[in-house]
Amino acid sequence: MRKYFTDQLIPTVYALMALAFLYTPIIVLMVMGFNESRYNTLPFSFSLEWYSALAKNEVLINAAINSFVLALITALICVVLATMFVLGMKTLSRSMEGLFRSLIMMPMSIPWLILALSMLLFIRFLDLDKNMFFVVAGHVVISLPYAMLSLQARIQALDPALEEMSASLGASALSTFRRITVPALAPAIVAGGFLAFMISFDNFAISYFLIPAGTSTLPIEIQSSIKFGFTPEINAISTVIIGVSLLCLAIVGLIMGSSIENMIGGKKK
Amino acid sequence: GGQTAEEEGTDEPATLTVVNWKDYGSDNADFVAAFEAENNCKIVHVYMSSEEELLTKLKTAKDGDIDVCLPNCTILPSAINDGLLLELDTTKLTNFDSLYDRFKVQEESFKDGKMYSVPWVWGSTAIAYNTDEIAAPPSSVSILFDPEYAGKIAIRDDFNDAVMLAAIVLGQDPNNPSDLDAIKAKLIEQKPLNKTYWKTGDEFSKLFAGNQVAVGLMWSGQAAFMKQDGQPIGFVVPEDGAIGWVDTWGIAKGSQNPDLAYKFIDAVISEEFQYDWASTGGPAPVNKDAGEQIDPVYAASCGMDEESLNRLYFMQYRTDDVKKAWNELWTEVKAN
Amino acid sequence: MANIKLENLTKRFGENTVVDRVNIEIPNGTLVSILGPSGCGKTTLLRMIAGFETPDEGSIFFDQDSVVNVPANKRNIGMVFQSYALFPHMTVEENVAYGLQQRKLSKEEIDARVKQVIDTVHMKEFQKRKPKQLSGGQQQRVALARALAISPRLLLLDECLSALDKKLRVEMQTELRKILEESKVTTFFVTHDQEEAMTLSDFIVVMNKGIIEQMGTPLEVYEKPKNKFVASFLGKANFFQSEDGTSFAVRPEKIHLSAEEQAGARQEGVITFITYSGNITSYTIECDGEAVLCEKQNVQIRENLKKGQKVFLRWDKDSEIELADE
Amino acid sequence: MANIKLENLTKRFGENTVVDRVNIEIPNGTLVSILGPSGCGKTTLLRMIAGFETPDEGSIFFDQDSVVNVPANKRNIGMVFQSYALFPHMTVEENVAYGLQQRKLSKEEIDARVKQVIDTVHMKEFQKRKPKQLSGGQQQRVALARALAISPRLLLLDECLSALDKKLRVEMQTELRKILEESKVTTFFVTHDQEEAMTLSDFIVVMNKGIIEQMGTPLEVYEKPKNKFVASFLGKANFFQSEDGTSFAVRPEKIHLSAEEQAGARQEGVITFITYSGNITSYTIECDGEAVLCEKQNVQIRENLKKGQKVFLRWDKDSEIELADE
Amino acid sequence: MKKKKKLLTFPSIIVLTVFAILPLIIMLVYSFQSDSGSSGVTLENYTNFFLKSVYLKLTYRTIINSLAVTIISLIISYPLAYFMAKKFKGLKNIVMILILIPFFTNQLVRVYSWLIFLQDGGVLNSFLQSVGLIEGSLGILFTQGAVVIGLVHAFFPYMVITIYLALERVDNSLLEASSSLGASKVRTFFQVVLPLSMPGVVTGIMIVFVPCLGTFVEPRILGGVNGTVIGTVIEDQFFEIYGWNFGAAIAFVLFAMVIISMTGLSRIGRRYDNE
Ligand SMILES: Nc1ncnc2c1ncn2[C@@H]1O[C@H](COP(=O)(O)OP(=O)(O)OP(=O)(O)O)[C@@H](O)[C@H]1O
Ligand SMILES: Nc1ncnc2c1ncn2[C@@H]1O[C@H](COP(=O)(O)OP(=O)(O)OP(=O)(O)O)[C@@H](O)[C@H]1O
Ligand SMILES: [Mg+2]
Ligand SMILES: [Mg+2]
Repeated sequence: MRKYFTDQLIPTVYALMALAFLYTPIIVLMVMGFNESRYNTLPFSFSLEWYSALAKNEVLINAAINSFVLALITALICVVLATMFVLGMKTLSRSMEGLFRSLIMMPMSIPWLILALSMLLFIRFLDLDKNMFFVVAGHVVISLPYAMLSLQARIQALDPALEEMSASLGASALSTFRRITVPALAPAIVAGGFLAFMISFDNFAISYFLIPAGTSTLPIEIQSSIKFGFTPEINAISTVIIGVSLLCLAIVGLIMGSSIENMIGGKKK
Repeated sequence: GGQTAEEEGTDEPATLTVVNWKDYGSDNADFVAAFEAENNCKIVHVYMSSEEELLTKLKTAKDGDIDVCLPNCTILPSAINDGLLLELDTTKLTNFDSLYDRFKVQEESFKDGKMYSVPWVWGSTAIAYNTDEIAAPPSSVSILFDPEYAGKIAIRDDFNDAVMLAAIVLGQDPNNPSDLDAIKAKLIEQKPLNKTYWKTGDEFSKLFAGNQVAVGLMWSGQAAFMKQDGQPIGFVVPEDGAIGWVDTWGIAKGSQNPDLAYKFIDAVISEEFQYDWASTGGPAPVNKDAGEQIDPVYAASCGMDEESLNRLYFMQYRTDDVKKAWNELWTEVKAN
Repeated sequence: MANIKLENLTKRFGENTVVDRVNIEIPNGTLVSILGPSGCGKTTLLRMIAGFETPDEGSIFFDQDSVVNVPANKRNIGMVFQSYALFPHMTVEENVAYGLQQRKLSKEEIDARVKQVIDTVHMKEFQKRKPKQLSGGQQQRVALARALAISPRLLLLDECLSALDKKLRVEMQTELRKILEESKVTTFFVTHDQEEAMTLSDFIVVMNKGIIEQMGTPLEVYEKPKNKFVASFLGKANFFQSEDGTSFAVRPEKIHLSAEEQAGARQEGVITFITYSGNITSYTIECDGEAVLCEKQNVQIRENLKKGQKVFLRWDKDSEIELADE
Repeated sequence: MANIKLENLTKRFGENTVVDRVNIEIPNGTLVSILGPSGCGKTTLLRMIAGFETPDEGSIFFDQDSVVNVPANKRNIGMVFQSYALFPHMTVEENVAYGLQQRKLSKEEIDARVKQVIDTVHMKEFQKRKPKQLSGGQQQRVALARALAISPRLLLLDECLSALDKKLRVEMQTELRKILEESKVTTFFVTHDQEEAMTLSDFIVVMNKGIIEQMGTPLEVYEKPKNKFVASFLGKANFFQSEDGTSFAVRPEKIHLSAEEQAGARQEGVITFITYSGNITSYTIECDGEAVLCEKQNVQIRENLKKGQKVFLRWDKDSEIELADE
Repeated sequence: MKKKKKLLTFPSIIVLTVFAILPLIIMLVYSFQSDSGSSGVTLENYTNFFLKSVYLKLTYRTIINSLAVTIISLIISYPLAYFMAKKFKGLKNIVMILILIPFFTNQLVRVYSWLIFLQDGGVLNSFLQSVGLIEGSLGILFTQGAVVIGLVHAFFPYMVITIYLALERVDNSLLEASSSLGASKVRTFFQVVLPLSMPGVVTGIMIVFVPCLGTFVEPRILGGVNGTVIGTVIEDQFFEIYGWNFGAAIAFVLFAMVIISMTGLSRIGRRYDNE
């Protein structure tokens, strides 16, 4: 009974409370997407008006797709870079390791606004055109620390004996990497990619300053509408995105079956 | 930018890059479609989020990045002084003659006698109030300093508006206030009366619609739009005046499509465009023909009438030092 | 399938020299056991041979070729770690197949070999399990199978049987011996179990504090230990002083006990302690204040010596092991 | 310091019953060894007693009190895990002191006790190190010290000596025995080493596939095994069939070998294999197609029996162990 | 072999150097130039910052706010991460995904939703009134409290992740060993679990505290008249008055503070990391 209390009841209630807090604004925004009032005022009166408006709003939809693609590319690059980094990190001397690590973590500690502006100045300094390359580079810079965090935690838990064993069985460094290291790091890679994706997907400052004219992302659209007030179409598209991402995760979960267990963090050995 | 394609009639349409506010007339889908069809071009919108940021965009742009832009009179001289805009030839604008005379000679548009931008719309930042709570239109901006409305007031989080507002109340020249300390004290005194300092139109409209704010400083255009949308909102430029502003169009120095840019500007100052927008919740027109067609009752209700126009203190260009001083003053008020 | 030579092999961790100028030459196809106290450097020695630690000094030769600069994955060594190091994300089968896959064999060849090796270690019914779902002993067998599968030229076994029960262990020893004889693979075998070492190996190396105390056949090392350390580390020993001041040792089983006074008895004493351990019974006998250990095989069930009884001790002259001075 | 009773103790993992209706009663202050093949449920049994696994059925009594609902930290049990489970962020000292600190003793008492226990396991020079800096055997000793320090009423040792070399192991066994005799703490001792089990324990429990095959004193279990499994698991055994169809076993050391024909010889055969293991030499003799194992203590160095030689086998009638039918 | 592995760290380092360090150096140059456009090196931006009490006051307010957010995030995150790592079984992955999903919505939209939720007459207020918990208005929006709520909401999930990853590494047999040595759950927690999860806690603190110092969206919108912090001052410099030089100087002061606090924290982290 007591065990049930401490092992099940309290944790569950606690998690539910934390999730309730987390979802408060999300639920508000979802509900308001179905509310007739453009000013999100109560009383609530159900309407699909904003969804039908959204369906016609190509600009917003295209922006959302752009954000998605950009975030995906950023996440992939970050994952590759971060994985390479944590693997090489072990061979660095302590002080080098510290230096490199703080270098990579640095973008977390500078307001992105400043980073974006400095990159803009830099592009101007180099006398280059604004282009998507720099947008991606900027996104990578700010997302990389997040990808790194989850990978670092994991690599420390990786038993070096496994890699040695693989070598002694004749596996080349590459083969060891592919068959031993990557699977062991997989949960962290997925988690890191996920974090990087989210950071990029929601980023306004970098995209805004670096993106070439004629291209837009969802955060840019939202930020630009806010001068005069955005309509609940924005709520509608947010709701759609949440729905789609839940669906994707569910599908991935079904396909990967039990290995979803390992998706985030996962279990050690 | 790209090649102008009109003469040869090739399939490749030219692109015109326009820096403007989102949902601010010039990006109206119908208008854009019609313009594109007529001129066989493609308009690309780049949105700005503040006036200063437009300057940033112009300064960091490369040739061809931007064709047309929408500077406000407060930053216009900066842009002109930094050589960011092209000198204009008004003879290329068929609708220029229809402008109210005062806008043909808008001081900030000129440097050394040369014109660099064309006024487009004007408006006021004045008193918006909830007609359910406040029956009669306020006659003075001092309503924003009235403790009776404590907690229901929202002025804008903007150093320029704040300083000018306090100057009007204190009887100083809003464009050249004589006693900044008094202004600061006045604003600090006013601070607790606010529900919030609003930053974006979105905030104000939602708080207003949610009955959180009964009276505040607001843009005429947005107030007109909200009124049309059924909000119980009244708008007035009170007797002691309010803040006026003028938005203008300029052509970026590096534009590769100046001819198309002229066409664009000409289109947005046309009688048709100006009337359509002003009568459906947009700001006031600079085109005289358009202005005269607007229902005078409607015009009065959104401060577009002649009387309101005459009460306004139009924002003037400010030097960097003034801006810095005002901004610091405002920061101190907010930090207080 | 290789002749292994270690020359002056030395490894330091910080100030500690954990392997100290080790010289050994191991003929092709022999099984060498390494015995020594915990922490004496056995694992470190193996890790240098495998290529996971770089020696600070000295060389390692496989058939005349120095391998110090050959990376671990090119040395063709089968290794079983003390900690098993099974790949946690692979099943038993996949673990065993791993090394073969690195060798670009056909799928059929791999399957056949995997099946064969898994049978050898009696793990057939567990082949689809992941390591987490196995007991310690089962894991150890998988680790052994994985190392054997690749038919290495050198096999390094770091206490690879220590988690097995005696019965399974003896079986595995027999299997191991058989496999090794067939494949003629040179093998280093680290163990704590001296009986295992003696049963299994062609040579025994006794290490202590990073150095080699003695190397030889089991018989040599057991019957002619060079010093007190080896004598007492390998099996039990009673130490005595001769009149001329040199010391010698006598193994407990070499001491004849009798209740009656007998010719040539060297000592007499009283039994103070009797320990039964199945096939053997040990007697501790107090002789002139010194405890002497004596072991008798239990050839019958009835015990004829009792605690407190007076007994006479006798041993052959050639059972005396002369020890180097220390 | 407690009388332990297990009643019908059962544990299932999914479909597998890994501990199956175990009933034991252990008197106060005795040392019980649990022997059994890998995976037979020894660790699981210990974990239930310690309170880390909840039994699916059955009860556990410490001195008449059922402890099934007592949380692990209130059971006052000292446990040494197969995996040691040392706290990686604490030094050896701190690890050992940990349990004492939970008991609100004074700092002096704790220090004194820690010092004493660390001395007992010979880890004094390593007391400031963190577990990562220790060898496997050293870690095991710390784990033992940590469990002993709290003077528990029940000590659960899961293969706590398996990583030690023979010499240290024998020392630790002696220490352990001494400690246990002084403190009279009831002890469960899981081991793979039957000799260790027999030397050390008051009782031996032989487990197989979750059930208890036999429990008794070492003498009983070794000399009177109930069935073939116990006979062959504990020590070696040769199995024969009598004329009346029942089967019996004979221990290898109970068989007398002689090159000359002797009275009462039961079998004759040829030596096919000789294995020397220090104090003992084993002979495999082929008699009518069956291999018979025979062990002789090496009381002298010279060997008098050779491979291929014809020998005669004899044993006493009372060396025959009758086995239950299976 | 080792040398080759070292090369793996280079791509990240190069990307960071080219796309963050070099641009920032340009920005740093700006911070030493005068706003008035005259060339030459000047410290005026920095002296301006340190000599005006208003900026110091805002800096102080920002630090206090960020600390509050960090502490509250820790209080929410640690138990949650602990329950996920040690108590939930299949459930924990679902919880983890649920924690991450809200990040797919835009930050601004989330902040505006808080505005709707918290405002007087809004959802929370109406609810509390109808339950009878409060009369009149709640008055929580446009206070520091609202800012803290918004920021905690924005950042605590990151902390949950870092702590969770650290706790996952704490072997359960250690908890059992502690328990067998007589330690209660609470003592086991403080003496074994907490120290071993400390590296994750330290990272979590960094990942919350540091970005908090530079935020401006939540304070501005949720803090109302009291929402001015150092982040909004920087934003104003760049967006309102074209004061890049001064803005850059403030940003670098902030950056220096971050470096100092990170050095301190990682020293603590390293102590526990040294297993
Ligand atoms: N990475 C290391 N850094 C510092 N010292 C080490 C390291 N690895 C091992 N040692 C030390 O080197 C010595 C030899 O260690 P090694 O593991 O080779 O011993 P071992 O003979 O295998 O012991 P065991 O039988 O207990 O496994 C020990 O004293 C150990 O503490
Ligand atoms: N958590 C678990 N889930 C499922 N099966 C388990 C689990 N733990 C142990 N088992 C299985 O239960 C059986 C008994 O395991 P246990 O660890 O008790 O064996 P053991 O006798 O201690 O073996 P060893 O001597 O190898 O340590 C084994 O077959 C094992 O695979
Ligand atoms: Mg070792
Ligand atoms: Mg076990």
